[in-house]
Amino acid sequence: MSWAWLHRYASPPLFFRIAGRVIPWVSWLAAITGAAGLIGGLGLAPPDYQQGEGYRIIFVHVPAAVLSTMAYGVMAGAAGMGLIWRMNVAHAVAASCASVGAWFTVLALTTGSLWGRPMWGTYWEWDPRLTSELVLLFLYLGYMGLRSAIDDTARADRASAVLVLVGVINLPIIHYSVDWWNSLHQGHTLLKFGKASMPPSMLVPLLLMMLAFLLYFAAIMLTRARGEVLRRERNARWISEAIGALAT
Amino acid sequence: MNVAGPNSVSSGEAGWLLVRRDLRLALRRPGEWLQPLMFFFVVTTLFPLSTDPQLSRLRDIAPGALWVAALLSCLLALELLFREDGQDGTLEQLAVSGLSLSWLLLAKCCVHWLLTGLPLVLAAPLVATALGAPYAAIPGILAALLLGSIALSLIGAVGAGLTLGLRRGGALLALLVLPLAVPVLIFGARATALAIALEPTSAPMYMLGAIVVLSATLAPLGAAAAVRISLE
Amino acid sequence: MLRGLSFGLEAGRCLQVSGANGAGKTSLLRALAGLLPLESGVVTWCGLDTREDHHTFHSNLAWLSHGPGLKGDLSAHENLRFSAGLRRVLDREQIDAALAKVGYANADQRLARHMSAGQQRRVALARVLLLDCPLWLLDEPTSNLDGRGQDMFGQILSAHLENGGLAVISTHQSLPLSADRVQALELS
Amino acid sequence: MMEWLYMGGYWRYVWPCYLLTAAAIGLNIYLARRSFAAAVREARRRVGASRSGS
Repeated sequence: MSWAWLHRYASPPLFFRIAGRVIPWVSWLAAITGAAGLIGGLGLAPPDYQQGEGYRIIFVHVPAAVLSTMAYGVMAGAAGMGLIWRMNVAHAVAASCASVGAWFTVLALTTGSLWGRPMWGTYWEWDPRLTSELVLLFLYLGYMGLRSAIDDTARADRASAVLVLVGVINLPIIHYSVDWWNSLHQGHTLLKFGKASMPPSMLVPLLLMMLAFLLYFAAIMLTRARGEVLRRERNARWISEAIGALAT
Repeated sequence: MNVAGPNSVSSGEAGWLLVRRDLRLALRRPGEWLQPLMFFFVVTTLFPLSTDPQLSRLRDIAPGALWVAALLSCLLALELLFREDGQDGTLEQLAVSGLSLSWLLLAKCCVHWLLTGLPLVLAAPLVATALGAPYAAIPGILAALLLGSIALSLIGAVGAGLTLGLRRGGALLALLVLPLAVPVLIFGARATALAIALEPTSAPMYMLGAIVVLSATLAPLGAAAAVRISLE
Repeated sequence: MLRGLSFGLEAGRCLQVSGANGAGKTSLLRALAGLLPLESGVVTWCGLDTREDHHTFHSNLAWLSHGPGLKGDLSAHENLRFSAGLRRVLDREQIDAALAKVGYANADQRLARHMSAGQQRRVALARVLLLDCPLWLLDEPTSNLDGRGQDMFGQILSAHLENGGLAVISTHQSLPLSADRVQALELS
Repeated sequence: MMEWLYMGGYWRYVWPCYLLTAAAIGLNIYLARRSFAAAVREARRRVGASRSGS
């Protein structure tokens, strides 16, 4: 098949080695873009004409929300590849996304509610984005719950892959239904940022922060995935080679 | 000893046979299948007791009460869907029968819905009236629950397949299925609310219909994959 | 975990899998049936990979697992009609004949959960007969069977092999077959 | 400086957000490293066991 190349690059030793080389670079890049985004967001960007200085929360809230959604997408993509092509590396990647994704969903929820306090006068409003994010958190918890309930790693990989695929089909429907539901009951949403209305001095730091979060996610996910690959590997020779290379 | 000989069975006949078998089994043990219905009645009774029982006030919470109760009853019934067949080895036989497992599981879902979903739908007029819904709202409520319960049976089948044979399966099943049921809940409750307000219900009803069609095509595939994994 | 296994089986022969408890007999049979995924390797049927074309393979397979796979609330007759009947059009006589062959001739209305373990086993073997498939994968088919039951199993097995069938059987007991029909596989 | 920290009166909401973000970032780095280290330890044990076994 034309997918043979994928199998070759998905070989555990190669993945382990390449990921090990890539992680430091990605981490540094994340730190640099994150620092630039912080300076831009907290220092250089002017206050918002409506929300004053309070809007600065978006520089962490929006990237966290983006990360949490994207982690689910990456998890679903990897799980699908693992299920179809029986690739352990893909399963390892999928298993590495859940924990980071869930934590950043929590972060998006808490920063969202901290933002909501000055804007809405209450910590929780049934805003469509926050509600979708909450459902996403439940999806993550279900995924992790299912994994932890199955002892055998290979079986847990496949079962959770089916779950995450069902979830990713459902996610747009959930999002749409929550939006629809909210539009009936509130008619307007406050947590809204039209990109067009945002001046570059705000938009650039926001994009930098998003990039930093995504790079950070890649670094964390790859670190975890290296461990997960080791756990799934039975071939003792490359394990001892890989571990030997770590020690030196 | 040939594969597609004259005496082999078409998948349609096989599915029908499975439906008849499950119905016969259910008839021999009616208590099990009546439990979700009883649960539905009990839960919907709790709502008026926990608030102001004036019918005009109840009308506001009626859609929510009906749908949360229906959702939980469906969830309760889902545990029964594959459990026995998994324990006694019947699912294993189905998995190596050479017939399409997703088709056979769809047949099982149909029976499951007939035994647990349909009674809820039929009980709904009674419950809805008790919660203050006007007479003219009943057809809309029935249609919404009909579509919603079908969708819940189908979506739940994937979760039931995934948690088959796991310890702590029940709580996990709820955690897996309930988030996926959010759209059904939203559109179903909305259709019910519109029906009670005697307004046209077509918008949420179309959405429910679309969800039923989507889950009828995809959920059996997911359930078959899940059951095969759980049988390992 | 099983590794380094390789074997083939011709028509008319039976593979007897033996080994201590936990040696992997059941795992091997389940892997052959396609119920357990292989980490590496293939199972071929008539030269075709069974993972690629599991429909053809399973249509030719009669599988009997550790448990009898019967519904407790159905009688022997109903059990067979609803399980073997999913794959073969069966009439009453065929089911009666199969039940007679396995020595459960008094086809009463007793429900499977009231049968003894040996009787359940016999009904399960009747299902294998009714499926009329060339390949039998039987996990401990003679467990719970009394002496006469074992003889009965020997008879239906040799009839199956003489008809050109194949069988893979995990068992502790020796099979009452001529040596040229049996191929032994000892798992350690 | 104080004015910047005061965030136009929003300091009570802005700074906790950034602190929580820093905490989440740190926590995930810690958890990921711990998970990787545990996998390495476990792999070492397995390799050691298979060597002494053979």
